Amino acid sequence: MYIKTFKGEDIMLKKILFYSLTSIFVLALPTFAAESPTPLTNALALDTVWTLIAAFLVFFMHAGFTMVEIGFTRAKNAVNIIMKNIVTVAVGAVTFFIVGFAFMFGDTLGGIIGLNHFLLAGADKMDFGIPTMAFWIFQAVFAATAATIVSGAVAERIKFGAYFLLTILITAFIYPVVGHWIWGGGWLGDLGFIDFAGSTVVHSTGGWSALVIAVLLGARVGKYSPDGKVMPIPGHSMPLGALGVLILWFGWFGFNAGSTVAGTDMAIASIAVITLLGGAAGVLSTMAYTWLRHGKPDPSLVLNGALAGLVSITAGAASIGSVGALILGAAGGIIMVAAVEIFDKKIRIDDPVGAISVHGICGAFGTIGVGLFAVNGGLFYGGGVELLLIQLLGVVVVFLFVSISATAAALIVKSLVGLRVSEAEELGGLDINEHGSEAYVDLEERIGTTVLSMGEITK
Amino acid sequence: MYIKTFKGEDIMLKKILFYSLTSIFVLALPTFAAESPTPLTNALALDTVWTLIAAFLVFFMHAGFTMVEIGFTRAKNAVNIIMKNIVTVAVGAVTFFIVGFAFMFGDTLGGIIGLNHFLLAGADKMDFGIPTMAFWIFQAVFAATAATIVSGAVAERIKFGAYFLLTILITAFIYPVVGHWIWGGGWLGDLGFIDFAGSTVVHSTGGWSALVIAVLLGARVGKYSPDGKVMPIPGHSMPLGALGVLILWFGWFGFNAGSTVAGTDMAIASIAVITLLGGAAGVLSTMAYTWLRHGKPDPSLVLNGALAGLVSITAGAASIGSVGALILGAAGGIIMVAAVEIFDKKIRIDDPVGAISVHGICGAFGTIGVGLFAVNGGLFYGGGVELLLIQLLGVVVVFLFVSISATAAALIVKSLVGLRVSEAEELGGLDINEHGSEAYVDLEERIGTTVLSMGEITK
Amino acid sequence: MYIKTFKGEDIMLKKILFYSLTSIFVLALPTFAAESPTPLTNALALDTVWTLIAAFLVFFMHAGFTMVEIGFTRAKNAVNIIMKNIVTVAVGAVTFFIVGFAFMFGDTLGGIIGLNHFLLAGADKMDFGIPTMAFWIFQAVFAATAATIVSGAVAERIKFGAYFLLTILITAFIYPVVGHWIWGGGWLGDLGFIDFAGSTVVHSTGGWSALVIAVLLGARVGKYSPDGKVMPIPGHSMPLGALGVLILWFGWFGFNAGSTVAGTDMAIASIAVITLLGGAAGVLSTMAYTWLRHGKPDPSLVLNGALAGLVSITAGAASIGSVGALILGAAGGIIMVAAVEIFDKKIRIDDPVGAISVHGICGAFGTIGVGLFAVNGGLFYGGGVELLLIQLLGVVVVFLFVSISATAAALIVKSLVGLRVSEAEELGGLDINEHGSEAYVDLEERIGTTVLSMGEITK
Amino acid sequence: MKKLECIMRPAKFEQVKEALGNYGIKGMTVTHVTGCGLQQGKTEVYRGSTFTINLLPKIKLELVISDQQVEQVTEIIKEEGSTGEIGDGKIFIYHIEEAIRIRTGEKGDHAI
Amino acid sequence: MKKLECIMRPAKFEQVKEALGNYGIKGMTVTHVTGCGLQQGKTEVYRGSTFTINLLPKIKLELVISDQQVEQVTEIIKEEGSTGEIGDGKIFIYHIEEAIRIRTGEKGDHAI
Amino acid sequence: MKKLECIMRPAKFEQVKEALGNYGIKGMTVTHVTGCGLQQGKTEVYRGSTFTINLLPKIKLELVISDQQVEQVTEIIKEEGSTGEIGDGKIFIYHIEEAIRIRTGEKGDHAI
Ligand SMILES: Nc1ncnc2c1ncn2[C@@H]1O[C@H](COP(=O)(O)OP(=O)(O)O)[C@@H](O)[C@H]1O
Ligand SMILES: Nc1ncnc2c1ncn2[C@@H]1O[C@H](COP(=O)(O)OP(=O)(O)O)[C@@H](O)[C@H]1O
Ligand SMILES: Nc1ncnc2c1ncn2[C@@H]1O[C@H](COP(=O)(O)OP(=O)(O)O)[C@@H](O)[C@H]1O
Repeated sequence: MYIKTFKGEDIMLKKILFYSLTSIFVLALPTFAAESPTPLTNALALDTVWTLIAAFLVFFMHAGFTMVEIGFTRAKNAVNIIMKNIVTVAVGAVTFFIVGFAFMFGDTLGGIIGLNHFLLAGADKMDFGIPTMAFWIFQAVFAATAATIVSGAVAERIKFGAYFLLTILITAFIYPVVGHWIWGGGWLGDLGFIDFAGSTVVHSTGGWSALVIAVLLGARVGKYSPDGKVMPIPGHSMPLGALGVLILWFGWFGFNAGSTVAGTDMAIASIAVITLLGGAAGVLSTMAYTWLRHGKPDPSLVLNGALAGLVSITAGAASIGSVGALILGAAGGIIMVAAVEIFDKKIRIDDPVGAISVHGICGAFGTIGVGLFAVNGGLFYGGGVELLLIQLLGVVVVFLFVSISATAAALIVKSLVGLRVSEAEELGGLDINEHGSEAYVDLEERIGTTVLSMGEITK
Repeated sequence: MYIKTFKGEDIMLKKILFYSLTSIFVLALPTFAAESPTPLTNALALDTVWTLIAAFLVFFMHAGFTMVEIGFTRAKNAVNIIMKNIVTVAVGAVTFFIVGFAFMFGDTLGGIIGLNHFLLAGADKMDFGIPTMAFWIFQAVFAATAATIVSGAVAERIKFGAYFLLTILITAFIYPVVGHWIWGGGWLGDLGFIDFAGSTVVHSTGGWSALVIAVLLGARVGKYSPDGKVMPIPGHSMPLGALGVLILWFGWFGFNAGSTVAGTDMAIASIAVITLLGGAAGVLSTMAYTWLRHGKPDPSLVLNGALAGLVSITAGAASIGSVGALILGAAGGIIMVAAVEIFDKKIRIDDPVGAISVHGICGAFGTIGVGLFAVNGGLFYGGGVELLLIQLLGVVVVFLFVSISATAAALIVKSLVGLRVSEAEELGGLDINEHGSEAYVDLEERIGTTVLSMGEITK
Repeated sequence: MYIKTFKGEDIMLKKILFYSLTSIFVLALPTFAAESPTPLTNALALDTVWTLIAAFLVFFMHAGFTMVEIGFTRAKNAVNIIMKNIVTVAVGAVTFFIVGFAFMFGDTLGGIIGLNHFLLAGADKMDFGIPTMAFWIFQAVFAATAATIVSGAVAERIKFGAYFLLTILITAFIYPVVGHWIWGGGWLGDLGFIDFAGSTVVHSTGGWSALVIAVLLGARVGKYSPDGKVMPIPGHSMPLGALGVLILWFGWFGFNAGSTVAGTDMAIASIAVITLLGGAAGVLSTMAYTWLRHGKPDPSLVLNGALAGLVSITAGAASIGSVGALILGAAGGIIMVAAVEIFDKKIRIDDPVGAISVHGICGAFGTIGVGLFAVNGGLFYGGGVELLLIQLLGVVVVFLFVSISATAAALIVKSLVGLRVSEAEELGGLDINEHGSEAYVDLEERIGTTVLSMGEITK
Repeated sequence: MKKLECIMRPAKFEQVKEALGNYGIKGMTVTHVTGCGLQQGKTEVYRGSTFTINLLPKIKLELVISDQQVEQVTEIIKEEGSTGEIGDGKIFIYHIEEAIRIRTGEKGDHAI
Repeated sequence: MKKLECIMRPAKFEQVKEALGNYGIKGMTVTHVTGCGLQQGKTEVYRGSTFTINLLPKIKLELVISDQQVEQVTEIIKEEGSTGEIGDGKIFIYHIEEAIRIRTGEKGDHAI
Repeated sequence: MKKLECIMRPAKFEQVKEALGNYGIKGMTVTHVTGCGLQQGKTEVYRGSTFTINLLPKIKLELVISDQQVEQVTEIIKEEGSTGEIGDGKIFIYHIEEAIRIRTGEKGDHAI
């Protein structure tokens, strides 16, 4: 997240901002429009429009996450996936409104956490170069994204109530604290740590939370056979999974290029290009690597490969060049495949959609990659190791903080409501047991006439 | 729909507009670009860009409606749903081009209806602050949206031909008249009635049309058992339904924030925030309410809850604050659940997707809510009852006008082609009987080799 | 593709461009933002934002193509369709980065081909009115679109490896050469040939490539019975097909209106309107025509009708009027239906999704249509036959070039890896044979508990 | 013991099931099948080609009952399952040697 | 009357059906089943793990015919349904006690 | 030869299959069916209405075996397929007149 300020124009801009923002929040009716436009108001408007459109695209990524997770899990849990994802958006928005924004962007307490502007009180006076509301919505959909990453890794066995509480804790506290350190005026950002659009803030935070919660949950029934073999549990709809990946990539253009929060910042063009090339490289490297290893290109991993490439260039989207994007994206794809295998077969953490590998591992990799490939300061561009070390430090510290705080959160939730459904519920499917619902009631009977055996209304 | 004018700059702006628009429509080749940009032309361009992008998002809502309706109905009618929705877009665009726009935005005849600019004749000289074409496309996709709401409520039993004719009548006449009253210079708007982005104009108009046509059609075969029990008829794909809801929410950002038809109007930021919070509140209230009532959060209603929340804040998106959005959205969710139950079990109107409750009831509620929560003029903000009474008046009058005119339209169509398919056709499915087609031919045979039993070509 | 230049401001603009672009590509950190905005920088920024958003929309069309192709083919090949489409995006982006852009927009060699700026070397100094990177990404997603058209026509029988190589050749050479002739400073553009957003450059190029490769491949097993009857092979999911069409239409607004590469060019409004009306006319004419012919509106053709209408107005989107769009769109729909029938039953070329008819035939038709309906220079607007003849010439020449070069490409690929899978592989499905994967593993077992019979891990 | 295998119209299944339940039959197994016979297939159109699908969806209802129930059960099925139009389906009756309840190992009429 | 239950390759079904139709058999019931036997399963790969699916898709074709048709019908199925490779499937023959047409109540050979 | 038709819990299928494999049975045919019996249906809620689905998913496993295998095979199925709770399912045993291998025309015990 890069925040622009019109240097040398501060006074005038602030006046305009104050005027227009006051009118919005106090009168809640647009009066600004009646003024004649000036270059400054136009630039402000364009920055606002850009940020909002980017926020809409990031919002749409939730449809992508939902489809990916549905596609890569079994049909008996599809409704549960839907519920988790739509509730994540809702919880993310509301929680970030109430406390998250305050912890993340409030005035810093020693670089650790923000502590004012709860409920956005007084937030309209803050200066983000665009109306606070535009800045806020972009941040709010980011917060929900970090939380939704967890959903995939814990799929098919977590209690809905537990997931609900965890989502509150992640969007209210864990994500905002990491965000404060890096984007909100905290200590890591001050050190010079670069995470442009959130490889660490969003993806690693989500990924490491997913990691520890998946560990605490344990593997799905049937994932590891009694004699220790790995039993693949294929997802039930590759078409929905693929749709999800393409929606995510589409939304990622908003995620990355929107992180300028300024449409007048011409870096948006190269950021968009890097987003295209990074994802493309991830696709191609995964395809090539699995083709070589298994004799056939593995579709489920190629789809993940696009995401791995994207996560890997997200931190550096404004600092690296096209070739750097190709290299990081391609490496990210291969690292993801290796990570999936290691988690699956060695460490034996069951992650149905590969969220830990894609978001956690590639998020860390992409962040470190900035230290290597940043045109300005990266090791490979003659920038020495300083940036690299800062990046490494950030990755490690965020890993420690997130894994500890998410473990704490999960243990609290466990003690309150329990984390995991019973084995019988898991076998029968979360849809029927957690929601009294099924994803595809009529499919088999599709040419039948009345729905078969709906039985008695009992209530 | 709020239309901005650059006061005090009218002459210059109009000159520019005239110049640029003339060049577009007469020469149809851009010459404007050759001029040097000024703050005014830039503001104009940004407003145009914003409105167009918003129109694209609203267009995309049709994909959302299609998926929601497919998901919540049976597989044997999925193709029919597709046909109805895609034809609605097409009919809406063409009809609104030929007559709808004229009735809605033509010069008013006593505040009741517009009567010139048919086929957009002379429309390029109209001043909407942006090129008429940009304004028109935004309005055209709105018109189609109002019509498509009907599609869900009448699903699984209406004749395709009847639906086709009804869509023409709604987009050509019913919607434009309501639109004229409120947005087109008509009497309700003049009274001070506030419906920023269409809780009444779009959603209630669609919802009340849906209501009367659903009543005339009667319930689907099997919906009410001979001994009077309600037989739920579950939809066949919750994943597609969920995708639809998320697409709709995504498009709603364009629907609401685009209704400024001005990207230079900084209210767009808070409108977007309200759109996020309203939907989120609808999700959470529906989840909580159904959880309490049934012991499990009901997914089919939670998905509707997002839409109910969104409809409920659409009228007031530019007048209410964040907290108002949370309250209205949450209340909308609960009202929708109650309405679904009342229509289903008490009044016994069969509405497969809940369109009447979501769009009709919550549309009315959201409109009335402006009278309560408008920061400027709302009862709860010390504005007295005046606005509230105007809002109530508008809701009632629109209900009366739409229900009467839609009834008339439906009776005309009934006398021409009949409204409902035969019972045998309904049992066999509209897909096969109305379109000679099936939605999922190959699904069961999916690992088979040739399609089984395609039989003889008879023609 | 219409490229704007600020005439009379060239020097200043170039200075700004040079400054800002240098800063982006050399420093890769935005410094431009620190300057105060001027009308010129604002216009530049708005043009960039517009082009990028349009590029994102065109990118999203790949989700549309994927869904259309999945929907209209059999379930046993769905994973293969996914792989082809996602790899097309990736290959398109990377190839166009390495050589495609150079061939298309490099300095022309006699109007035939561009020959510098490989790997975008020195491309930042080129003047497209917006940062080269913004221009490039818009072009890159176009290139991938042309290639992806082929995917549908060759579906269910082409070897994945062969498709992969063909995609490289099309995006690296065939498409860029045609693009150079028309948009890149080549001879056809110089002659006055008008193809605003690519009816010929993108759609016909894709369509004619599809044509010759489909011929070389031959029909799918079972498409023509031994006694010569046409056996329809219905697709397995109309809902996904419909979703794809609506996504494509949504993306098409970016495709067409974005082709101004300038948001300050007020023609974008009428281009968007024409895109809405053209698609709508295609839907309605196809519906009416199939209704009359078969007694029922044919859903699979109506969905194609939207695309046919869109392709038919793409060349003339900036030259024709609303009525021209309605006529061209409607005619395109009917021509498409006729073409599908002729290819299917007369010429007997098997094209599972109708890509040749929709993109090839309607692309040619739309291009010729400009010669008839261009407000400026079209035959029906009193412009004489000159433009019409130029358009005809372009259509013929592009047909010859593409069909010859795509044939050559296909023969090369055939000699390297073979084009078509074995009959046994085709019968068993490409998913299992080319990718060791299935699209819907769990669907039948969806309420079962563990996935049935996953058997032993063999590796 | 006998097994009755009824191939029937999906639209009639619910009614038959209810009647059997009222009669006292509780256990049954149901499969979605397709069948052809005298009943005409469905005519469909796809991308301009008209064709007939002649395998139509049917429900196969399997009931294992004791010998003395056979007559009444077939009566019920005929009564409730027929529309009088071609395509109503068939009842096939088999002899069954043994029925075993997996849970308890009970055999014969006690198992069903 | 006999019931023939043929487990066969989906790819051969169409051909068998046509041959049976030519022979004069019109009625049949078809079910999608999966089966295993001597035929090797399919090897798949998912997220890097290779595994074998050993239940393969088959078509179950059920024909109720009169005793004298049995020989010829089995011949036709063997003829048209075999590829010569493992996995062609089986024909199982049962005795059937009665067949009833639901629509008319006709019994025995008249019902089929 | 006998045919065993087992209606069983989907959740137990894998275990039964493995045990049968170990015993030496290789061939079997599997169908997804739904059934009702003593076992309670599932309660669902849809748009505010609560209702019961009383056809539950089951697996139908068909095995054609020689007469002497019947006892042991039923034992295995009872052993591995039961949870002790209502809904474990049934085994129905039929006499089968003939089995033919389509590929080779082999008959009887050689065909299975
Ligand atoms: N000889 C047969 N063997 C097996 N199934 C049959 C046979 N004849 C008919 N069927 C099944 O019965 C269904 C209905 O038969 P049909 O001849 O169409 O009508 P009806 O039962 O009214 O005479 C068929 O769709 C098929 O599934
Ligand atoms: N003993 C059996 N009982 C029931 N079905 C069987 C039996 N043996 C084989 N089948 C069915 O027949 C199919 C083909 O058998 P298989 O042994 O693979 O090939 P083939 O019939 O050529 O010997 C199997 O997939 C299974 O559905
Ligand atoms: N008489 C019957 N005829 C056919 N199938 C039956 C019969 N009784 C039970 N079944 C099948 O067996 C399954 C289990 O039966 P159920 O009575 O629920 O439990 P249990 O076998 O433990 O007594 C049912 O779902 C149904 O598929």
